[in-house]
Amino acid sequence: MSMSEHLLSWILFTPLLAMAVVLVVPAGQKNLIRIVANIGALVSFLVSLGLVARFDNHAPGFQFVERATWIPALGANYSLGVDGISYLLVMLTTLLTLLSVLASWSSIVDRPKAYYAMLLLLETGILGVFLSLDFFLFYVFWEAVLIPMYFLIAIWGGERRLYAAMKFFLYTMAGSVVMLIGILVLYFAHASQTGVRTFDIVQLMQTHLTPAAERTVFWLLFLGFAVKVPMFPFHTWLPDAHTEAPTAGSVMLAGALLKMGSYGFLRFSLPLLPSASIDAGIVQILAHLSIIGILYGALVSLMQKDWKKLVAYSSVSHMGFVTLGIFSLNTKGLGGAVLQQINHGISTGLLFLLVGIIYERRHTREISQFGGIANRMPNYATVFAIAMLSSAGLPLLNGFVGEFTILQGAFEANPWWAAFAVPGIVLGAAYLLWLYQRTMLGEITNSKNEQLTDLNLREWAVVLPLVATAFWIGLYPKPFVDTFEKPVAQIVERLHSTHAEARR
Amino acid sequence: MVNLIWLIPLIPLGGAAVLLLLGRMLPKSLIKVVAPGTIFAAFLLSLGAVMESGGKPHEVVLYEWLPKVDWGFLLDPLSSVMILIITGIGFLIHVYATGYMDHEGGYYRFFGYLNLFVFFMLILVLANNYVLLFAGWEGVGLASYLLIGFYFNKKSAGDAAKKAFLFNRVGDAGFILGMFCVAALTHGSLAFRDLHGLTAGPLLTAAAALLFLGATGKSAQLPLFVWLPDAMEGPTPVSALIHAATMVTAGVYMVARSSAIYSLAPEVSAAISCIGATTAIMAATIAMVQTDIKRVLAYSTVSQLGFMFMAAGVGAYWVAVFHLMTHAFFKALLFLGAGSVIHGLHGEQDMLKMGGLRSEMPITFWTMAIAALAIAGVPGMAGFFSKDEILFYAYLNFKSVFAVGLITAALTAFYMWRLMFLTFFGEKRTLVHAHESPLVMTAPLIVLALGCGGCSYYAAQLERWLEPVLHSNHSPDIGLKHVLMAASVFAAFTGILLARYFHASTGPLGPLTKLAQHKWYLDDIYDFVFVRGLGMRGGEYLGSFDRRILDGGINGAGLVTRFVSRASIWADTWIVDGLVRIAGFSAMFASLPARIVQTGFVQSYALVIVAAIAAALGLFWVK
Amino acid sequence: MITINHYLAVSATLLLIGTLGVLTRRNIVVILMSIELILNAVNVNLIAFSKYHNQVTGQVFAIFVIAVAVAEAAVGLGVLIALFRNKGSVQADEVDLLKW
Amino acid sequence: MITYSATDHFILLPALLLGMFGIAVLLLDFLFPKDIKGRGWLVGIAISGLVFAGWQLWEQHRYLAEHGMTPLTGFNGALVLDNFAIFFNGIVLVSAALVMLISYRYLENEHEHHAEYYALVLFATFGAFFIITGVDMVTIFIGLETMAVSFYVLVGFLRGDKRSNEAAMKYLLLGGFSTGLLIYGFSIFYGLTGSTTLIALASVVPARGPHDPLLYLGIVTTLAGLLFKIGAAPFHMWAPDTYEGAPTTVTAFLAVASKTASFALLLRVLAVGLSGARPQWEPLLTGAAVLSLTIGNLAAITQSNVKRMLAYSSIAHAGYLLLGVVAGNDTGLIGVAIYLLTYAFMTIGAFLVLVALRRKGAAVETIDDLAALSRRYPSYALLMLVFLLSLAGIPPTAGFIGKYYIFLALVESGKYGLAILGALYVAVSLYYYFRLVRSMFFVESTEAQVLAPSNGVRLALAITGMATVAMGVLPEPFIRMAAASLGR
Repeated sequence: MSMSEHLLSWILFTPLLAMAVVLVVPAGQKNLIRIVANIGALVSFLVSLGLVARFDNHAPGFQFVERATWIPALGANYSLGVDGISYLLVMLTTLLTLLSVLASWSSIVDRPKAYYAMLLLLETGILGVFLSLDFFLFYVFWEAVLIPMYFLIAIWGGERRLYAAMKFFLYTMAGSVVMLIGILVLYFAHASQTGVRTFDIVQLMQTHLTPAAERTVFWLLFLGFAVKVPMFPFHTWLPDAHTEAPTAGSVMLAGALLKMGSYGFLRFSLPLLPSASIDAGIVQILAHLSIIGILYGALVSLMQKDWKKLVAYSSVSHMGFVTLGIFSLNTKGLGGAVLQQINHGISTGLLFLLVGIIYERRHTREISQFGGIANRMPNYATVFAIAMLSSAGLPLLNGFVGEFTILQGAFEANPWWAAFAVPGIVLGAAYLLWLYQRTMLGEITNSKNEQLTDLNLREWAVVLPLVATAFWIGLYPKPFVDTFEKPVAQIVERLHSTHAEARR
Repeated sequence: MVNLIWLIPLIPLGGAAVLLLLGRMLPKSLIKVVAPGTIFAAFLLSLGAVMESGGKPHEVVLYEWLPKVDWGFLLDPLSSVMILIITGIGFLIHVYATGYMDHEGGYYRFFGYLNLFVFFMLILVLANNYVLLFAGWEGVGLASYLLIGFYFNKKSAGDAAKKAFLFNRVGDAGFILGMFCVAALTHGSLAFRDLHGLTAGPLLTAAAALLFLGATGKSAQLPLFVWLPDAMEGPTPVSALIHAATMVTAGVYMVARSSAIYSLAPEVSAAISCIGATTAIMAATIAMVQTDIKRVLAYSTVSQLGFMFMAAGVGAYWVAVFHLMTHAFFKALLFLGAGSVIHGLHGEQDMLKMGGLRSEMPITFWTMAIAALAIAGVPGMAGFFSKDEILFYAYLNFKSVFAVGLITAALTAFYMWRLMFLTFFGEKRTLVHAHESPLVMTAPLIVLALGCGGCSYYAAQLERWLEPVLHSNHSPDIGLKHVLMAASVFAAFTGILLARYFHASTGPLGPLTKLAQHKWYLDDIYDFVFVRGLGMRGGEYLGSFDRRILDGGINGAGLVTRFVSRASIWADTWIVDGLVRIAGFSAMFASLPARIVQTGFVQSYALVIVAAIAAALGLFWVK
Repeated sequence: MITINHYLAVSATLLLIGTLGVLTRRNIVVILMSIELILNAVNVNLIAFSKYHNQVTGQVFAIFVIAVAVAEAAVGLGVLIALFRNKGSVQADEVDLLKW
Repeated sequence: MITYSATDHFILLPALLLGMFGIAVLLLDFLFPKDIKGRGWLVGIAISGLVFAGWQLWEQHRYLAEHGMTPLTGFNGALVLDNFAIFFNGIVLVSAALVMLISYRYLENEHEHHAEYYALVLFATFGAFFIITGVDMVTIFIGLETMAVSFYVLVGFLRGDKRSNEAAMKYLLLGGFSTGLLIYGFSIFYGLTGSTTLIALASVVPARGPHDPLLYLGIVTTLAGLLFKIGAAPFHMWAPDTYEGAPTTVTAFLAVASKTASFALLLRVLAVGLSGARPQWEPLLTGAAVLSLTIGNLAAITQSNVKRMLAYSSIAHAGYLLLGVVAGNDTGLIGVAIYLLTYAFMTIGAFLVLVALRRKGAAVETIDDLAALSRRYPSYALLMLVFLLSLAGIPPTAGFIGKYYIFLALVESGKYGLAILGALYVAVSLYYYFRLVRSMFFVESTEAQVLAPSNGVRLALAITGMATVAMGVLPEPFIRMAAASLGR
């Protein structure tokens, strides 16, 4: 199996191989385990760089497609491929895993072997979700992700980790089993129309459902995706899971896992169910839920006393922008949503990493315990400021590009949506600045903070790539936009032609 | 050189990068050279570019940033004026600051931020489209946040910084929506060159109103002006540069830049001049009763910005820019002078503790006097011409605005000279031995004073210079102009005279004093509604709940937001989460019957079997 | 004339009595006997139908049922003895160690 | 004219082998003095009986495959040999073999090591053979009772244990009662048709029409008996008590073999005999399915005894299986077949872990007994995790494939509501399965060492563990087998 022919398989399974190697190392050799895990994550990132080298922005459809029969009885195949939408998410996932693994070096003391194994397993699961072109395969990976995440939270998490892990698990599980029913309805409809049983999403796109059936499938899929995103009111698992998870868990959760939901909308709901997706009633409901999510997440963030929980709730707000963009159903909205997925991964990932750094030093996340950190950790404070501004959507940083494009798309779809979503930006600045003020500025009030040391070399290595990417996207997003321009245009075109058909 | 205009902002950015990243390692003497040096380089480049362009618009596009939005720079007469003001006055203030900040810690950080500010400000004025302008707009807000909060371990500074940023953000929300409206009008383009040939309509009106909302935030107009006086927590050079000469005028610049839109939205324009006039008089009355020297100047700034909007609102955009320019000179000078006084008195800012400093700080006194004359509108000084032009156009278009403007002119003269009298004349009311500031600080004062006197004579040239960009409606009625001029001169001298006699009075406004002293209760209203208000008042009843609200309430998250936020959390725990819990409970609950039947008695099991069969048979009969 | 329906009625009555016995009697031996009663109801049915259809299959079936009933009763008594040894009681309502 | 033809012999041979080996075990035990330490060789004989039977089953399969899958009938239409029979017999045989592997050490620990145990397992398997192969009500009844009586004894095998006695007593009384009801239904069918074969029944049903009270009475009583056997609500109540009280190895066998055989019978009766009466039994079955899902899943949440919890979960599984029948299409039936196949491995696997963890003096019964398993025995904990995930139906484990088919079948027949209900109960089931996970992985404990597992336990664990993963990752051959069993 040569690397160039099966690039995606290599990307997908390199973490699994790394996991196997980690498992071979004797449990006592903690440092060796760490080194192996870091090398493994680095290698998997390097392998994924092969995609960067060879990805063609202008090629139509999916690239690097691999197909192998898997379960012919079901019509399920092992079929992988990327387009501009998934390409970016794949890169984000490998990068974030690399950084998460590196960030865990000193914070994970208990059972590091199992920990890194879970983290690498998680990476394979998430990559599988983004790479699958087969609905069945997709579902298998989708579910498989839950297990390592559950353990990451439940073993290495905070005080209420068991509760949080269970809540996360049950909540997302409930959503995804209902989604499975939706997949099956679609699958069966295709089978009864063509006589071919297949989960291939390209083929499923040819299925013509009745509008009512499309709506049914849409809502069923919606539940799975909405819980994952999470959209209001399915978000309550998120603050608990994020707060209790270990740093790397939060980073992966916010950075990559949540994207599975929005990716689901982009990859499946919109292209497969165009007439339900443009249904005025559905769009209204989803847009309103998104806007509520934006404002609600921001408002609740204002009130948090826990540093991490604040960041967690801000995710609800930010992901609200993503779904708002998606259901604006125009090029700007969708494009902005794709970009904002990446942006959120970067800025929130960075914020969680930074919280983790301070948590490792102080073992508390209560905001009131801090204050005046900038006096002791000026570099940390600077990086935190950048992360915060990126999250708050300040121009020249990545967040702005995404949010602005999304809002513009929303405005085109319905000016009122934009009008109601914009206050989210104001509130975003409010809670983040307040957080910054309470933690970084002022005099040091807690004597325990006197001894804090600034970022060390490893921590710099963890944060710098994200900071650089944040600036890159903020200043020159074109390379990113170019990758997904075509697939987004295809989706929009499909929606438009459906619209035109419906008119006729 | 015209093609190098993109370098103009980049030079200060380079300075900022060097200072912020390497500053800790650099010797102070080098910082003193680097920081003003970059600005001066930018100034020279600007000067060269402006001279080469000769007033012809020139665009440089670097690359596409967002779809249909470029990193593009536009050098036209309007931005020429702005970049010269920014780099020129910016340079002077930098020089001044090297002296003023000599004893402060974090020297490199301060100048890094200051350079960063200049970078963003130049982006703002050089942008060829709204989005890039907005980027600069937000950037200056950020730099302002950093600079106000420069003394970051001073809590009031942190609060003020945050307040400024948040009030700006409220305006920004309007700005963003305004941009979308514009994009909808121009088929997606947000470049200024595509603004021509628009037609009036509700969308355009909305665009105008929303953009103006942005301007009220940045330029401290009603109802969002309360942040500016608090921003005086920052070091004085910051106040001079950001909160007087440049950033706060960004709103005026933006309105002028959008004159193509505003000229088609008369209702909005009228509203702008009304808001400008109201802000002007309101801020002037507040300025009359302040005792903090910097706060007087802060409210004066708000008031003067009101004048600029008055002009913009009546369609005299070039006048607004003219006043912007003169104001930049005299207000920067005033702030720097005040800074010099504070510096001389080792940080004292209360005017009631000053007095008689004329002899001890002669340069400061004389330069400030020139500026005070200028702002009061004494003939021959910069402010005189620009203010007269404003009043003239207001008279032509909007009589009541004119009336308010005239009164405000008198009030302006009063509070400014009240400041002068309290500070420099009379008895010395402090024990501190004041000293004149060093040359690096006084030299900029002198240059600015010359500017105050000098630049005013080029009004006509400025009008012609700006003609291609800004619509100006000439009025040939020279006679009327002279009458009005006389009226305003009269108002100015009245104000100065009154100040001479009533400067020590605490209630120069009579019944209005209390109102003015409480800043027209605006802060209290915000406080009441958003910050703590109801919570505090209801505190007696609400007991411990109250403490939790106060806990963070003062820090700016308002009661309303706090309330909604609390409600959200409540909903989160009890309604949304509750559903999950109910599911959990109901599972427990539902398992109860199953458990009750599972008694362990074999016969009860048999009974269930029999009952089930009976039910199944019953089903048959029912059917 | 005794028709098939009469037999069925008898059988149904036996079934009912057996069922009531299972439900109400406290002694496990009696419950076992009640189960036998139910099986006998089945036997009545089978033989009546056998006669009705005029063939022997039903009767053969009945013989099997009888045989099986014996086996079941034997095992039942065996289990009962073991239970009695450990618990000292053959009352159905005293056997409730396993519940919920 | 009664003859015993070669065909009859061919069909009967596996059962014959089982019976003969069973008797052989009893005789050998009787012939050799009791004081010989250990009876490992008896287990060997019993297992070899299963192996021989399995080999014959394989021969039967090959024969069928060579002859175009045409079913063979024997004994005047009392038995039928088709892929269906072979498939389900295979499941029962495998589960019996796995149980044998683990029983040896278990019984030794309980000091109840008797040869009868192995004989009874073989007899129960023998009975199951007739349930699965039989298409004549007499044959079915005999098979059913052979299996049931063997199980009554097995459940009460720990003679000195009150709970084992009680479990056996309850199972016997209720089992006898429900058998009575079942056979009462059979007698009515006989009355309706004048024949004891299911095929004859099928030909009569349409003529009786949907409103025939006698037919309905027969259906209801028969269903009551069958639902009792498969442990579906509301006839499930014996299951928790019996599962808890019975020796763990027997519980595993009962949960798999009895359920599989009974389900095969249910399918035969409904699909062959009563296919024309679908309108009458479908609502009943739907009700039973929903009730089973609800009671099974909800009651399991509050259990603290693992065996009891698994009993409730098996009730829930019965609900899913019934949904496959309710769907009423090929997919549903294939689903039932593949579900039962996967169910056998994962259920035995789960009980196996409990058996393996048995400590001296005290069995592993409550959830707390599993505390900190992941630290003490990570491999057991991992295996248990796999089994639990599979029981819950999370891909990529075997359990998912079964559930997948059930849901697909429901979707195919347009029963979206049932599909969603079933799907949501998957999430509920996770809650109680993960109580075990929680205990194993996150609760700290300083429990004593467990006894070293025997090789038999290791082998059985390896088989069930690998099967559970393999069926999830590469389900294709197993799906083919299940589909072939139904002639699809």
